[in-house]
Amino acid sequence: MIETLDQIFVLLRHWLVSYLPAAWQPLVGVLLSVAAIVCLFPALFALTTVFERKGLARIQNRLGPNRVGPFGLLQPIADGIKSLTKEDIVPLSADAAVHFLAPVLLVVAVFMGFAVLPMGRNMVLVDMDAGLLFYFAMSASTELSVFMAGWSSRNKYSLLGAMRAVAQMISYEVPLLLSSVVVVMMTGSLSLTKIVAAQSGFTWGLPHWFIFTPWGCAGFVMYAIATTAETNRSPFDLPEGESELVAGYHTEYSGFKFALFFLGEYLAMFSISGLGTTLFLGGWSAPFSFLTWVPSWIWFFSKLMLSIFVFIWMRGTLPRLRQDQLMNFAWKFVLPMCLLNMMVAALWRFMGDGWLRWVICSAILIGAYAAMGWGEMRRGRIGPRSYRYAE
Amino acid sequence: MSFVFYILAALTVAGGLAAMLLKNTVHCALALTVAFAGQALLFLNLDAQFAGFAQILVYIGAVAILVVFAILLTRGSETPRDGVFSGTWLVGLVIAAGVFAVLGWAVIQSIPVLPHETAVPAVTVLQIGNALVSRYVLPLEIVAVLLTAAMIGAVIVAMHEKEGQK
Amino acid sequence: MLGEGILKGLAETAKNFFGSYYSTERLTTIEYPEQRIAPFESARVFPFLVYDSKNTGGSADWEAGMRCVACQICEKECPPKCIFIEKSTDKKPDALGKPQFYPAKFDIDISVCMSCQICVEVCPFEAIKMDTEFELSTTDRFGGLLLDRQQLAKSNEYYHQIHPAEADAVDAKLEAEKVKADAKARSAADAAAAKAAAIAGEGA
Amino acid sequence: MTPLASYLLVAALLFSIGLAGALTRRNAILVLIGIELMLNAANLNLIAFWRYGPHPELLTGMMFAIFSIAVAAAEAAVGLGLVIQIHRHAHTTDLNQMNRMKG
Repeated sequence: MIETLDQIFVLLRHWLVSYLPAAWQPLVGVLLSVAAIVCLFPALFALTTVFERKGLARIQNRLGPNRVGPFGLLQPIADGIKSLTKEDIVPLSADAAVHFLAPVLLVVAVFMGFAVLPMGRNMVLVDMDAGLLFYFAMSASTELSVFMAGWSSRNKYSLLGAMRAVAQMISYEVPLLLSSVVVVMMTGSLSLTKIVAAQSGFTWGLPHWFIFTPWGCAGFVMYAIATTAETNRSPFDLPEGESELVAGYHTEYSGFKFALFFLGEYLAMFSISGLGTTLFLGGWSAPFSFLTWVPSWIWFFSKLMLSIFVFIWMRGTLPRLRQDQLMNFAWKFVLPMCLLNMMVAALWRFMGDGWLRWVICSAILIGAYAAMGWGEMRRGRIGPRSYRYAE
Repeated sequence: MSFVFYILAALTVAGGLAAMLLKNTVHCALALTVAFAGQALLFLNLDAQFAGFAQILVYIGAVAILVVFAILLTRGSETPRDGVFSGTWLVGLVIAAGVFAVLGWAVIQSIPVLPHETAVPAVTVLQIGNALVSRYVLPLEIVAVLLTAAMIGAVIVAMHEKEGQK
Repeated sequence: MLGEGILKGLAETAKNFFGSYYSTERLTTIEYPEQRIAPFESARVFPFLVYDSKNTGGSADWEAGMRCVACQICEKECPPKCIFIEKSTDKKPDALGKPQFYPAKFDIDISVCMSCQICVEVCPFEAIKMDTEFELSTTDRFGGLLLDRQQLAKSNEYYHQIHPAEADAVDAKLEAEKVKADAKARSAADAAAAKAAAIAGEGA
Repeated sequence: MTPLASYLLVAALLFSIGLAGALTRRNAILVLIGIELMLNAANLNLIAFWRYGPHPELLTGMMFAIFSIAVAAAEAAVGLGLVIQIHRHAHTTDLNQMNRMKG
């Protein structure tokens, strides 16, 4: 029974496909999975928008949307209808073809990333040998559509926002890759299913997730910072800083195309959270040995939603960075820490079992972190801000 | 299988042609990414997964963006007044056509001796990685040095000169 | 330590997030159409005309009890010029029994009114006061908020309801004026009577 | 399966397009794009020969292509940096106007 529940989607697909002639079965099976992904994640996106608004409201001691449907849960439907029926405005001087292609390509590229994410036991669309590389290749190609959107609008705010977004995504892609490389170093594989398999098993009821190792924990923190910047979320949301750039690269988009950008941003958030879950949080495996009976896909999606919650929480807390602070942070703090983390991971790998490697690896990472923070603070680069005119 | 190849080849060649023929420089860069993507798909068609994804990651994710940045930094998106092709375009075209003729002739002449299809090589990423750090370790190190040098060089070349140093 | 401030901030927002679910002190939002706050004593929105129902014998005849005498001061003083008054040609006895003009027409365009309360300040007859009614939405774009004197007229009791303290003061003042006027009338009547008597005496 | 000759012809065509572009365009950046296309054509040849060669498990062609991709990225970075510097100096990217050796 529990086995069936765990594999319910796989069995469902088998059952549906079994009515077809054998020659069609693989193709239709893949199409069914694609359809499931294409339906599920936008639905999750719709729910997330309303939860994000409610969560942010609660953080600011407000109520949030509560008018449409029970607890405002039907708000995304109302928003969807609104954006679908809105007039689709293309600026007169815009490059119409590129302007149209940009949101479409963005969403397509983001959707491609879901193909390699294992969302449960046996639940992966393509179990690719180079899955992680594929994922990063796809996420790298979203940058170009952001640029296309900004450039084709013929609006200086759009162009500025796009240039900022592209510069930011390029800079933070380096730490993103380097923080993921530690996992590849330890598992010796780029296949995401193998990475999940490497984190299975329990010691004293606790799982073997990579986040519970010194290098994994540091890598996860770096990964979280890089993903926040990569998806243009607050506090790194200066590509769309409303106060200075109107809305960044999607200023000139309206109606359904704007909704596509919105969708793309949230889908990128889902997929990159899913990847982080897979790399550091054990993918679909249970957090305690006595909870292994819960279906694997429930674990994957609860971890996913937990990371989305952290995204929202950070958005409700942190103010936006300045461009120079952003770049300094990427190149002068996150990147060196990632490189150090790679070395620590190598050290861990070759020190063998025992408590010594725990002590040494943790000491190196914490020491480097503290020293870097102390040095930066002494030079006055970071720390409490002073205001010239206020107070 | 062959059908897929023709589509991809057409995509690649069309992207390349557009990149070289269009007036607007940014359009050229975007067409170039189409050519790169087509090429990556051709790599996948040749069962070279790793090379295909590396192609997308490096060319579409980095080189195309670099080109686009360079175009915007040099105000290249404004169409020049006196045409996009140089005065000696005919000579260039003839040379290129000649090169193509020679290459094509060579390929067609060698069709009988070209190797025919073999079984799909079962190459995993693990094998590629092992090869990189065993048999090809020296080229790998040299590439690493080259990339570092190129990075430093690019930064120094593109950096603003300080006003006081002039 | 680096990142300490971020953690502090996250803790603060988490406190707000969970706190807003059980602490009403944090969640101060009032969901307006369902929940309302009681109007404040000092709330002032748009002007209305007061009429007395007392001197008409309790009947709610707004026309007879209207305090306005169409002096047109408010019309002159109104900064956005949203009051339009047409004086009557005949006179009617007012609350004091004195024959006075009355407004044959008294219109206020509420959509133009800026709630400055100058009309109330300048009115010597305590006839125009500020209302607390603010839900004035209407489907008629042009005429919907152009209120005539019947729509503007509201009883003194209503005035007592919305601004009790102020209405009491106004009533006391009017009462005093009335007493004074009565006394004056009486003394005038007495004097007239005395004069008449004197004249009569002289005549006799 | 497509014969090797088709891949070689596509690569030759791509190479010629890149060459023609590099020889005829005025904009320095587009000349660089042409060179990139030529490098890509070479990569396609390498991969095709690796796939059809007698010993694909030795990965020679694949490795060559991967190194070539890395070198091309470096070349693009330095080349575009140079173009930007020239533009800063001469205020043009038109190769026909860059005919002075004096700064």
